[in-house]
Amino acid sequence: MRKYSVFAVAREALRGHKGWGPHWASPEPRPQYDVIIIGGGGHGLGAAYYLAKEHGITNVAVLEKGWIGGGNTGRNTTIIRSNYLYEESMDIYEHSLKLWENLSQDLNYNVMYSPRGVMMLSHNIHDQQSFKRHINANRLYGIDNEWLTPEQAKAYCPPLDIAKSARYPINGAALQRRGGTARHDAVAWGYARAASDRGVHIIQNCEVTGIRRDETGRVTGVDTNRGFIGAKKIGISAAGHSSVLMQMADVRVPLQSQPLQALVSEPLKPIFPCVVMSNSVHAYISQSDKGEFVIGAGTDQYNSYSQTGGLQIITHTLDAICELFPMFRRVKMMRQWGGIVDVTQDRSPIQGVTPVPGLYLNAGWGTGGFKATPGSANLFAHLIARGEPHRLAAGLTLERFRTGRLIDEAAAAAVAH
Amino acid sequence: MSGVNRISGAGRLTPARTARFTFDGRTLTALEGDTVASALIANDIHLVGRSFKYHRPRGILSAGAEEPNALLDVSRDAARRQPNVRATVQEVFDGMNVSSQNRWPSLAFDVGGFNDLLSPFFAAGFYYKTFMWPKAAWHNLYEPFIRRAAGLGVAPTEPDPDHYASRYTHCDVLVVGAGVAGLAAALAAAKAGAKVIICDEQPEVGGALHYDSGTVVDGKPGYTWAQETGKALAGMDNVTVLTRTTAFGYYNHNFVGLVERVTDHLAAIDKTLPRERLWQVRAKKVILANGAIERHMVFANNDRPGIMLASAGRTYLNHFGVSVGKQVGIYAAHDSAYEAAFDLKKAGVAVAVIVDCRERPGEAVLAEARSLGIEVLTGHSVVNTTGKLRIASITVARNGGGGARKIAVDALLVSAGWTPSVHLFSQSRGKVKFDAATERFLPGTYAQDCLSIGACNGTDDLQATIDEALAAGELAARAAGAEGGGQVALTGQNAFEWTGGMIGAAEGAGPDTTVKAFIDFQHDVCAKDIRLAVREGMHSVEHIKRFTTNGMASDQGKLSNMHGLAIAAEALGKGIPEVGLTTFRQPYTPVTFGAIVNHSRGSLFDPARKTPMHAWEEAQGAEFEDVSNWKRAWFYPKAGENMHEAVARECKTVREVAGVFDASTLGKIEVVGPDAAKFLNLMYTNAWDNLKPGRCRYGIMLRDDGFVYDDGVVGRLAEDRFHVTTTTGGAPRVLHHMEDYLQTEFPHLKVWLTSTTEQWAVIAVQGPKAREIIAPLVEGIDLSNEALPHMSVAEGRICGVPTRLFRMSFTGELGFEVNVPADYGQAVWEAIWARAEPMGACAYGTETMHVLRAEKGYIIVGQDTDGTVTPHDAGLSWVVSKKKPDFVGIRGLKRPDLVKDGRKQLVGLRTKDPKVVLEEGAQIVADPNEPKPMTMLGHVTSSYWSPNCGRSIALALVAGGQARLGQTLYVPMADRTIAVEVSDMVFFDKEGGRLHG
Amino acid sequence: MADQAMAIRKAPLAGLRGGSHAAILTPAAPASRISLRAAKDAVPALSAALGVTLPLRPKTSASSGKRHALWLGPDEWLVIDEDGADLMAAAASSGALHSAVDVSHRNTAVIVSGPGAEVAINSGCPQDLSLGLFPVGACSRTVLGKAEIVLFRTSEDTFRLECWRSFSPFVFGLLSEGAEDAAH
Amino acid sequence: MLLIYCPYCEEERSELEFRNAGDAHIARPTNIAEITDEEFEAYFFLRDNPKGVIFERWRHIHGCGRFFNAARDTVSDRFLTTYQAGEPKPDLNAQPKTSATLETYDEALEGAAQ
Repeated sequence: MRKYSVFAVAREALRGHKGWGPHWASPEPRPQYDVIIIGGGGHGLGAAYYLAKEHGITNVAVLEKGWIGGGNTGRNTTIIRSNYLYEESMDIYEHSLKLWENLSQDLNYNVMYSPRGVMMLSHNIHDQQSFKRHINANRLYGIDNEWLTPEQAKAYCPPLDIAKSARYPINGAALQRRGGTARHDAVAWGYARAASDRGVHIIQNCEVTGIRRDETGRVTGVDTNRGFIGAKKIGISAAGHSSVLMQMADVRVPLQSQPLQALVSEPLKPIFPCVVMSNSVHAYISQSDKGEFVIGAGTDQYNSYSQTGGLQIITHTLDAICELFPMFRRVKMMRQWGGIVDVTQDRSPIQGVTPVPGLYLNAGWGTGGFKATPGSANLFAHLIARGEPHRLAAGLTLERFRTGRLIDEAAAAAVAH
Repeated sequence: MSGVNRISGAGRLTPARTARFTFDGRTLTALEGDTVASALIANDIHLVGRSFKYHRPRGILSAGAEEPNALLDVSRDAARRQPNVRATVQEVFDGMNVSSQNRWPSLAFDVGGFNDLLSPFFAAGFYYKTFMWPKAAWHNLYEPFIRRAAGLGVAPTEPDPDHYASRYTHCDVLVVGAGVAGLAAALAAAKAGAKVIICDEQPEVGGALHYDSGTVVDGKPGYTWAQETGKALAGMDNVTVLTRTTAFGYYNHNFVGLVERVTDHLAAIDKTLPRERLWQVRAKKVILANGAIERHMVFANNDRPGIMLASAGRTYLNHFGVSVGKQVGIYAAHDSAYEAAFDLKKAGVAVAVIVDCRERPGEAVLAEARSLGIEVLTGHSVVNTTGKLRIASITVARNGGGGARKIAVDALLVSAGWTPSVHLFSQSRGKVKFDAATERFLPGTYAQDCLSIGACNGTDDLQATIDEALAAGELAARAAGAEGGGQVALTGQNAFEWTGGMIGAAEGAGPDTTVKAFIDFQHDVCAKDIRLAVREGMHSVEHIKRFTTNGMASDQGKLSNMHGLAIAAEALGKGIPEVGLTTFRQPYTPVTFGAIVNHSRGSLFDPARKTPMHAWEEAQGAEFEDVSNWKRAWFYPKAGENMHEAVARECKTVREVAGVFDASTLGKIEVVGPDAAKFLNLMYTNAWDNLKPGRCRYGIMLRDDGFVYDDGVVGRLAEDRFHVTTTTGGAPRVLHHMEDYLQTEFPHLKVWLTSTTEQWAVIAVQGPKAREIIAPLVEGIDLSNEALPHMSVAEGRICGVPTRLFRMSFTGELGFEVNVPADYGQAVWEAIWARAEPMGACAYGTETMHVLRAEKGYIIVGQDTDGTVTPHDAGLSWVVSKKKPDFVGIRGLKRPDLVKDGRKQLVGLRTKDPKVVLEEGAQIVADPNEPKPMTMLGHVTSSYWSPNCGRSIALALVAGGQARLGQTLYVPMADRTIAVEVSDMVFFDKEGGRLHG
Repeated sequence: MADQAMAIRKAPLAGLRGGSHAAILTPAAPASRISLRAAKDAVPALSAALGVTLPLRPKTSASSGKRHALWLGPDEWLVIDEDGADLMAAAASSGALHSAVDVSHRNTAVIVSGPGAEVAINSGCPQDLSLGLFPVGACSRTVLGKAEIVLFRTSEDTFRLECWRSFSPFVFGLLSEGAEDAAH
Repeated sequence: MLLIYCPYCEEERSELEFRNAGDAHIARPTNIAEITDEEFEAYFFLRDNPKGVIFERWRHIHGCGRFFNAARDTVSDRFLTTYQAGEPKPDLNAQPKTSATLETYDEALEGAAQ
């Protein structure tokens, strides 16, 4: 792999950038792999990378039915934070945040992790109680998260309207300074490049149509539109399509796939320095390096694989944004889009073994998948390599829906992921 | 004079009607009806902006919504400033101020232009490969630099003073686009009797007829026919004609969003008018007549000001009477551009040359050019241009090399052919198909009830377009159920038949990697960038788009998509359909947030629910808190009191005398029917059939998973009638939850549910003197302990109006909750207050209510529980029936994790130092010296200073809490560690004697 | 004992006037209302007791003088008596199995009248209010912006719009903006 | 924004009047207190989440208030049918072609031309 650096770019600039090779190889699939990962998003590509890097398993294929990074990896609002409430959540999101902090250097690919701070607005006493619960839990767990007064919040994010007369006045905010954003495409491409360099096969336009098992029930491989591909172990990391794939192995899972929309404004000169989220009014917003306001909307209320949603969802988000930032009413929406998120009933992910030997599931990240990418990928690789979960992901099992040991961030916190 | 380039006698504007505006501080004269673009060109200004990345000088490229370059800042006053306005769409009004963007210090001398020199370094995707060292530098150094350079306009900094309107509307047929096709279809649909809406983004109907001077429809010049038809349609009762109205989004089930620009073109604005109006149209049938967008030619340095689309040149001339230059060149791969030369020549403008990269243009246009004496170079290409801030010359060479010749021009009109506008069709999730013969994507499989006609459907011939439109209009009307008899026949003819078209890079635009042949002007994407992306392994069109950012600018690739695709296909050695088209997303052109949210702002953003006594509370100086949508009185500070003092006073007063509290927001549901008790048996954990009429009981409601969902007091008014109360925030979802079980699981039960939250104003009177306060006002109810004991309810009258009077208490004191019909709430409250105040009682708010109930260890669902708490965890096992065979949650409660030891249980906490008040949300540990990450046992759910106990009190969820009574635990805060003792939850009047007065 | 004057009634929109020449907004006078629930077999007895035939077809109403019965659902009617008569007693006299709940004070109403009434309401209501689909006498529960309403067309250009009392300032405010826009 | 036919109001109405209520035809076990943990998990948590036809419940919460069932294609979001609560799962192959199962206009035009 050619190392990327400012010197390499400068050298190439002098010769018309003719020397760059492909980010990743596009090989024909082998008949048999040690591990197949279904789903070429950040989680799947990352898991392949860590399998190769940390577990020495390089006979790995990532099968992607479309183009890599084209699912939720490329459709989210790129928010990164780890200030969750429960230990299970803090474990995995903080593990992830620590990986984010070094990811560009690790991958030799600039993923543009930008710790610009994630600020969650508190609008009432209930929010305040909940945020303080988070802040205290985070502090005792070694995760940064701090309470700001309205004036401190305004100082951190000048466009904020902190007038007491607002319909939802701001009585404070929780700020995680290490939180921020990253460049979504770069995550997929960076992992793909680094994994490919270590021998992982990245196979695009390869749709899995069946999961084959032997007489003991153990997986043997997958049927695809490019034929049968054998594997000793299969990891499913397909976000919105997890249920569909698990059905191929005759396993029903506690997941629902719903449309999640987002939008960007026209590009504007920098005015918005951080990420702001408000659960009470249902909005989150940041400004991209290109100057676009990146705004996340909510999920539609029904299951859908259509990657589209209703205008009323966008409206609901924008009226909240305009209420918080009245000067943005003249800003224009440039592009809106939708993804498919798979959500569990406790709004926490599933990562673990399944009833099918050799089949591993990484799913249910809902609206929190992007921020978890490196951590989830890293621990998923561990799970696949060792056949049992890493300590930091031990609570995320499928089993919890039977035992009732849920990790109910939404119920406990009323904070959007 | 309205500009040096205005040609007397040309165009359709009235020379006498002028308007003045400023551009970068310079005052200019325009004509009414000008766009900013036409007015600038009339004043010989082509340079209007700088590009995004290289800061190259840019001019006006188009005359329509597809404009990628001419994005300007337009303002009426300081607060009414709009960045990124397309000069080609914005109409001039007298007094407007226009400024260029993304340049410093000036448009002509922009320091950012230095980037152009560094452009070899700034290749597509370069930022992924660098800026990684040292680690922190990305965020601290590189990113701020990149951010400052990026972005276009400057965001507004003042709240928007304008307002916006919204209309939901329905129609049989929605026609998008009012060119020939749209007008003909609308006419046919309207004559057939359908309810029709036709919209067009331009100020008047006509579409391409604005410039297409040779077109004849119904025996008249096309433009004239269009205006007459538009008027005729507007005059029909069943037709709505919306101009300046863009159909921006096609959503599910034929729901189409339109935005109408109402005042942005007016010099003086009527303040009652909305700035923009959002139309949310549900159409039975949609007819898409979006037309086609002309493509530019991709060649070296094709971005200089003065280079523009041929049809734009015709629009400026034929509609606005403005010549784009004095010595105009044409560079084309399509016949349509020839007509621009003809129009210019006929208007007396010098046409330097027509360069046609094809060997064989259409014979008719070639013959006409020759007969007009225009030089035509077929089989030639423009291989370079010169001119710093405006094009000065083109270099023309024979295809295949040789014979380069420099020709002086001050404008160059280009056309690579036409791209059908399939944006809305694609938004409707219809699938496009590639027509190899004409190299264009056309509507293929339809996903919704719509039909594309005319140019956006690939129909070129005018008569064919008209026939298709008329058939579609009538068919749509009939399918929507219209039964009118009118039929329409129309004829139409173009001046010339058009052939040709190309996509991708023209001769001389590569593969040389130093040539800047622009595809996407706004994002500075060149042909070489696409090739680089392919070399770097980006083989999907989506990857190429994202790697190069081609088509991701504010014009959303209207000009660039096809070119980018063709170049990528060539580089990949694949056919265009195999590479595929990127998805078109809403909106078609950018839409203001204001239009989308329209009325939803300020008091109309979200209903602020107020109780019948709100005005009184406000007059008393109460502070309010938000609880779900309600505004609740929080505390009532007296002069000079802070919150702590006010609450302390209220707390003492209630226990010593009495207090009056507005409890109206509590949810109320009337459960009526012979099976009412049976139903409540299923919905609550405890038993209801043994509750006697006139008595009340506290109930806990679970979800089927066993966790606490809501709670409240339920009164039985009669055998078949219960008055159920819920938490304030829980009211709507509890009713929904109960309806769900009633309708779908227990439909055999004869019982009905009605929300009565707002029927009743609820006045809680609590404290030793409560009975004395209300007694004289009450008729027909014996208030004695014997007749109306704790937890009972009676109906009678108070202050002459009906009441449901509850004897109950959330304070631990003797208490009543007076329910009266809401319109009487304030009057009854005032009557009670008139008795209470002289006795020394107070009005108290939610904060005091919280303290008083915590003193008694009463929980608040949602504060002391959080959706992960069972009734057993909350110390409410006594509310869970052990005898009932079924209730919602019965099985969930038995799951392994819900019955195991060590669950978090609700307990009391007493700080060792009684003066220290814990923070709500503080975490609890056993070992304060454990290093991080510490083992947290639980958290403080409620914590107050208790004036009545003279110490702090707290409730907490603690792992294995019941087994820890008496233990010392620790609350580590940032600045200190607080020792606490685990206790029971009742801090005041443990025996409960005060309840009985 | 009860020596006080009877409490004075204060309606939530008392004293408000609004709208435009296209759509005039007037708070309706206090009225008595019940939410009536019953199975189909109880309808004849209830109709007789109330003196108005409970409609059985969706989106329809029946009126008898100033008493109106609005179909809201297959077993649900909103009965309004503009004279304030005791509807609870009337329903009780039917002898048929039903649920009647007094909601006179829960609801309040705005009368929207004028040629722009439809447009004013459509500023926040997604239903098709054209006369063909929503004729005189039609009624429906629906939404207006973020509030739930019951809409009842009493003449070609007049609607009675019922909502819960705490939503009425929001409803009145949104209708005011809709009425202003309807004037253009 | 979806357009939903309410089988009680007998009319198509905007999605704004409705609330989705999850999967249809999942009956609460009548002996729920006795079922196993696995059976409870299946009842309360496990779902098919199909890519294709889903049978789901809606409530016309801001209309007639009734819960009803719908068959919808989760890929196109098109409703195949809606029906009253308590009715059995319909045989979708036997459904008459409704306006919801639209033909393309291309086909319609061809039909008109012939």
